Amino acid sequence: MSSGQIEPDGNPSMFGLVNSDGSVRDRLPITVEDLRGLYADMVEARTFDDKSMAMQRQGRLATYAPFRGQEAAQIGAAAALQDDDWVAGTYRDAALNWRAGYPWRLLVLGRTGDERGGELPNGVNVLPPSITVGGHMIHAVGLAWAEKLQGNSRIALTSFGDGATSEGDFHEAMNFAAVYATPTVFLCQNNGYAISYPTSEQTKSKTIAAKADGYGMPGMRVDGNDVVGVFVAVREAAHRARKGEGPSLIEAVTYRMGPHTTADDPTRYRDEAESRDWEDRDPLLRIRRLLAKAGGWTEEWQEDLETSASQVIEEAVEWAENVPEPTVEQMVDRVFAKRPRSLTQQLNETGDD
Amino acid sequence: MSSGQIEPDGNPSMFGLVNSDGSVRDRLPITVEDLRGLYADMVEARTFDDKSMAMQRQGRLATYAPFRGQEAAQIGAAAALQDDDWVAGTYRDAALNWRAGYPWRLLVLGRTGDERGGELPNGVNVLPPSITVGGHMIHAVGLAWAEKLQGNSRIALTSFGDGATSEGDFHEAMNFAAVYATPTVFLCQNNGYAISYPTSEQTKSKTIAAKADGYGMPGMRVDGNDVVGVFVAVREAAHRARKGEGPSLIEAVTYRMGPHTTADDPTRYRDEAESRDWEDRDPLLRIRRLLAKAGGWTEEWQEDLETSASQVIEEAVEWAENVPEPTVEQMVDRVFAKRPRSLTQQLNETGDD
Amino acid sequence: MIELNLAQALNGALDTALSSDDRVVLLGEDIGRTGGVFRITDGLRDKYGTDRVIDTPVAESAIVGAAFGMAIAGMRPVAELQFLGFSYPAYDQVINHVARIRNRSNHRFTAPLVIRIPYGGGIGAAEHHSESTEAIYAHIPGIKVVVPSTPRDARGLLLAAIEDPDPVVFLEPIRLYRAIKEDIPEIYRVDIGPVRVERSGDDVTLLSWGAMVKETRQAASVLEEDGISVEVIDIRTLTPLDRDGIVASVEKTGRAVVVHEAPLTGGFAGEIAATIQERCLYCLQAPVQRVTGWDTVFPLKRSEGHYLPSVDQITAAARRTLKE
Amino acid sequence: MIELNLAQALNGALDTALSSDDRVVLLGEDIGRTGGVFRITDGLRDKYGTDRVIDTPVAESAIVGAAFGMAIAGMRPVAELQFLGFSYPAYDQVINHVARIRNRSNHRFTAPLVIRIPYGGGIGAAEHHSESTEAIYAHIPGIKVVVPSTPRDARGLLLAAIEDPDPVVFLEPIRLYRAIKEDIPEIYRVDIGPVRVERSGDDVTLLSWGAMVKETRQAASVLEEDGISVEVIDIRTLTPLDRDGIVASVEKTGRAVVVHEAPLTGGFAGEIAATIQERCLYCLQAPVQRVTGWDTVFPLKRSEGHYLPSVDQITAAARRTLKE
Ligand SMILES: Cc1ncc(C[n+]2csc(CCOP(=O)(O)OP(=O)(O)O)c2C)c(N)n1
Ligand SMILES: Cc1ncc(C[n+]2csc(CCOP(=O)(O)OP(=O)(O)O)c2C)c(N)n1
Ligand SMILES: [Mg+2]
Ligand SMILES: [Mg+2]
Repeated sequence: MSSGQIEPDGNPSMFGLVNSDGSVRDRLPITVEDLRGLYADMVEARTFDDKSMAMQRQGRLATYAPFRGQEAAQIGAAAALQDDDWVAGTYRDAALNWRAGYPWRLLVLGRTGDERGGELPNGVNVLPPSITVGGHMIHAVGLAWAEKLQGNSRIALTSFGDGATSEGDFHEAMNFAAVYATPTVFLCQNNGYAISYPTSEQTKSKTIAAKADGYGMPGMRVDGNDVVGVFVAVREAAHRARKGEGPSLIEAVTYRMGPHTTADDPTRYRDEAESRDWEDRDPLLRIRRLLAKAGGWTEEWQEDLETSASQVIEEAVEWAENVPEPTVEQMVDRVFAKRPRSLTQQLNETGDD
Repeated sequence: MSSGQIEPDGNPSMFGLVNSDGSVRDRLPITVEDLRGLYADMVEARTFDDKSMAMQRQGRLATYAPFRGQEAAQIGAAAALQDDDWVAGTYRDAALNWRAGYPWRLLVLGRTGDERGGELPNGVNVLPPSITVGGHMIHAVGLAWAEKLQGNSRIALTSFGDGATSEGDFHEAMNFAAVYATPTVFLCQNNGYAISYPTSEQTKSKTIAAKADGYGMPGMRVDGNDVVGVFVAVREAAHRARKGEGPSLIEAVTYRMGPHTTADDPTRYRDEAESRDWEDRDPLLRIRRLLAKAGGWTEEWQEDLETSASQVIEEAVEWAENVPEPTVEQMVDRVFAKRPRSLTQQLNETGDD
Repeated sequence: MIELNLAQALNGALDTALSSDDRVVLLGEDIGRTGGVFRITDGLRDKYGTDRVIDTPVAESAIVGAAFGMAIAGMRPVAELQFLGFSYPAYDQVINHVARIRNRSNHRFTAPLVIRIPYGGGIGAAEHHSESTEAIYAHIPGIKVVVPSTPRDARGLLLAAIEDPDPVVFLEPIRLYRAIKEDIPEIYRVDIGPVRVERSGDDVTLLSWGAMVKETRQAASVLEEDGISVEVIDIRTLTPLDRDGIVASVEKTGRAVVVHEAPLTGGFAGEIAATIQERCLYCLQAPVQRVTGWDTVFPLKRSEGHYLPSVDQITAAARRTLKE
Repeated sequence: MIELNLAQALNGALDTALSSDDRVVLLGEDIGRTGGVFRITDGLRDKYGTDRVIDTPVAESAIVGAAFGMAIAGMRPVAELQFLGFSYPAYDQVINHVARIRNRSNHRFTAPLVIRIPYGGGIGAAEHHSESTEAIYAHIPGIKVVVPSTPRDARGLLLAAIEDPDPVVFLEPIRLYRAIKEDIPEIYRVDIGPVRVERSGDDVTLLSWGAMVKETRQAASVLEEDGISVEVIDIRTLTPLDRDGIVASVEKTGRAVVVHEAPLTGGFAGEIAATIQERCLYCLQAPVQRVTGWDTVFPLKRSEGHYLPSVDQITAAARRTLKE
């Protein structure tokens, strides 16, 4: 079997600050305290991911798409945004969405198969995850464009996979963003696969970042397992966008350590050796290694983090599982602002049976 | 008003052999006789174009999309193909299609508003023009792919406009062609406008040729008003394709001298000065200048060419205008190989009225 | 009051919307410099500038997708797609996103946008320029589908659509753009929903919308000359469908003919005929007749006469219902 | 004879087609290495190689467009789109090119390809994975729309579709993939066109297709227990529609219930109900009933039970026709 990634790792042309072994390539532009914060967020996210996988196996969630291995890309990106910036991500972006303000409890509720999971608190400008591959990138262009036209400073970040770059909608979104210089950050989490189809076969371009050129847009390749690298890259792109300098494309090279979804069997398309290889590049591990060297990590702290994360997630799950069963009326009344008579008629008639 | 073209002309990075004034940049790789042939073809094409414009004004044709100014791009490209290669072009590609084997009479018939104009002779592998912008490029990928899978040496050329490169379908077609290394030549006739929208606003890429990089495909920019340059560029791309080296993108920089279609009014979006500018770069004029210098052009020959072209086109028109009125049965029987009973029922019932 | 044709009425409605609501922006191919291929946005770019009347690249999916994002962020975009036959690249955006964001977010995010699309045959156009595929939009829950047939309705419904809290697909009958003029009040809204009784009668109901209302109206006149009392209903809003309005008329007349130029099979006349027989089978004096286009590709100019439903076909269908 | 479920029957049909006809190629997302998300192409890549069973990038428009080109060049491509909810990016290719090339070229070029698409709800899937938008395909002249509900029909119709000279959209009911097993002959074709009378009866006709045939069948059993004689018709081919087959049954029973899980408005039941009242209004003892999904977005797992038509709803509708 071929390796999924185009150029898996260790590429000097790829931007990054923290190596797999926890060594740093350059002075870090953030404090140890901030780094501890990012690490704690990644631990919390992974706890959610593990819990979701377990719950799905118990039949308590519908299909679940795990992000294990992609925590750095997601947490690093979200941390670089401002509170009310727009985020339009995918089914795999629970960590990104959460860090941008999407409460765990609603993420769980959504995954139990309940539309109310998409009802975000006011002020949180994160779109409920889009399940179609490719369709949502242009939404971030429209969102950012509207903010620009209205003279606001909010920007929009859209996250998508390597697979999504094959869709025509990627092309149209990139072009519109560039042409109208909308304040949009395109974040591609290149995790090596579109379900079973390796990135190396999806395109003859050497990198995904290189695709930015064709749109007259800056493109950057970053080690997606380095939370600091991603943070810096996205912060820079967000800064450019906010200053009115237009969109950028960031390719975060990472790896999906788990299956595509709980319905997927990765042994059909990739070697265990490859997955094992990536374990050493685990985004949590490298920050732990770095923090340990800097004296910012201890066993006890880790235990604390895990305990409190578990508690937070358990509470979210408990909340979500106690949301009352949705009613027919709720289903019917979500279609339009005001229920049209035709739906009332359907309700009366089908209610009869 | 802004100028339509990204970089209108005289750009050293643009490939070309014959300049506007008829001087040559390099030794021409074709004989004077061949050049006379290409010139004669361009004269014939322009005669068709003029005649069609006139006929449309007389109400004898449905909307017509003139190619005046783009004869070199079209004739040069078609001349570089083999007889049974596939061609998938647009509503503006009558010259290309004709040079690839599509009889004038059928092109006229199609433009009178008759589907029978799309019934090409066997052996002519030109698809009837596609009217949707963007949708047909992938067809040339599928055609070429099938030839490759079946071990044949036929290739496919698809022609499209600058505007079409904004459609998602362009992206998907380029990517598929590159990924499967299909023997496809992508020929973009960048004529400065998508109806009223200038190329310079359609994309932030400096050139359309540069977009090839993002697909790992060679891209080349050629002076689209130089029939020899286009011929050489397409011949080279076709050669690569036939050898199994995959697809290429050629951007032929040209100018639509007339309106978008007979329904369009170009004064709404471009200066007359711009159009006048391009008159000196007329693709016919420069070859005439070159041939005149080389003693390959005379007034008498020009008259002969025009007379015989007029005759050929008149005959085609005469033929097309004498095709009997299409019947309801013909309309109904073109939907499927065998008329289904549901259509027979419709025929019986509506026939009653 | 001002006398306008349908195209002018639309232009005026857009002008009104742009001047009275800052959130309104127009976007689409060639709508700025040229005022659109049918000149519906003529003059608006000069008046409101390139930030409000936006020429776009040829990319329908992006036009709708960007408008969708703008709408979520609080604007009121009005997108134009050049012809209904070129709307399909955006179909995914419409059905999977525009129509669903309210449901997906349980009302937290909404997409109050309008997608204007010229449609219909009869102008001898090229392939893809003549079809009437309203049925594929009318089957999508979460959008409203509106089709005016008069200048008055065009203005009133377009303004209502722009103000509507939900997304509206607004189909404009090309061959009626400049067919008739009508006096129109300046301040004017037409509710999205109710059908319009264009003419009252007792013997048979003719139902239609958009472009075919013209032929339907003519058929009614022909029938009236023969002493037949005809009710003409302009459906106007395909969805949400005003079933009560339709049924009320057929309960009175006992006979119905539904007219559209889309192909028969799967066309929206099926929905209307099915509804009528559901609600008033016992009042029906004769089967509901459908007068439609053929189950063929919409033909090019020379065969258009074969394809489009004629006044004769409509009167013949009405007479069939009366014979029984 | 070999006992297979619907998924296995499809896999076998593809195997047969690949082995007996060199022109057949399969292409789609994840169909090679994984055998597709539903494993319908399982094992075929290993058996026939990567030139015949082709994994593609995530690009539905290109999958259909490339298959279209291949078909014109003499191959017999069978494209898979992963879910009906992801087929819309390819809708433009289907309606504007696949369905039209025969017309556009007056028979000179044709596109004998099959587009296989899993569809339907009932599996508690994520958004876009459950819908039944067959009506938007059944309205397109120039393609055939086929929906099997049994392993036998699945095999027979898929082989017929691959051999058909015209393009076929082949919808596969997800929740029936592994629902029942059936004995199937090796050499077997089912004609595209005729409806299948699944059960003969005299009092009422239940009509359905694909996924809902199961509930329809169950409803028939419930009704039979009450002494009602039920005819069950599996439409199988939505277009071209076998109107005669439908009418023949309703002429006998005088009562009809049409069942589908797509939304009511603009759903294909409207076409069938309209046809029945057109052809046999005078034999109808009661209005044709439609039992359908709601005019809402197909809901997520927790509300699926609210949405999908139930056996009870079907029997209730049938009883309504009998009361009158
Ligand atoms: C339009 C569309 N086509 C197909 C699918 C099915 N599908 C779901 S995820 C996926 C692969 C996406 O890969 P990528 O973009 O790399 O994201 P990842 O899952 O790796 O995060 C596919 C094909 C879909 N959801 N939407
Ligand atoms: C999908 C689609 N959208 C819109 C149109 C309307 N339209 C016809 S030609 C055209 C401009 C195309 O420009 P370009 O690709 O540069 O080709 P040119 O006309 O300049 O040769 C447009 C928008 C169409 N035919 N198809
Ligand atoms: Mg991926
Ligand atoms: Mg152009």
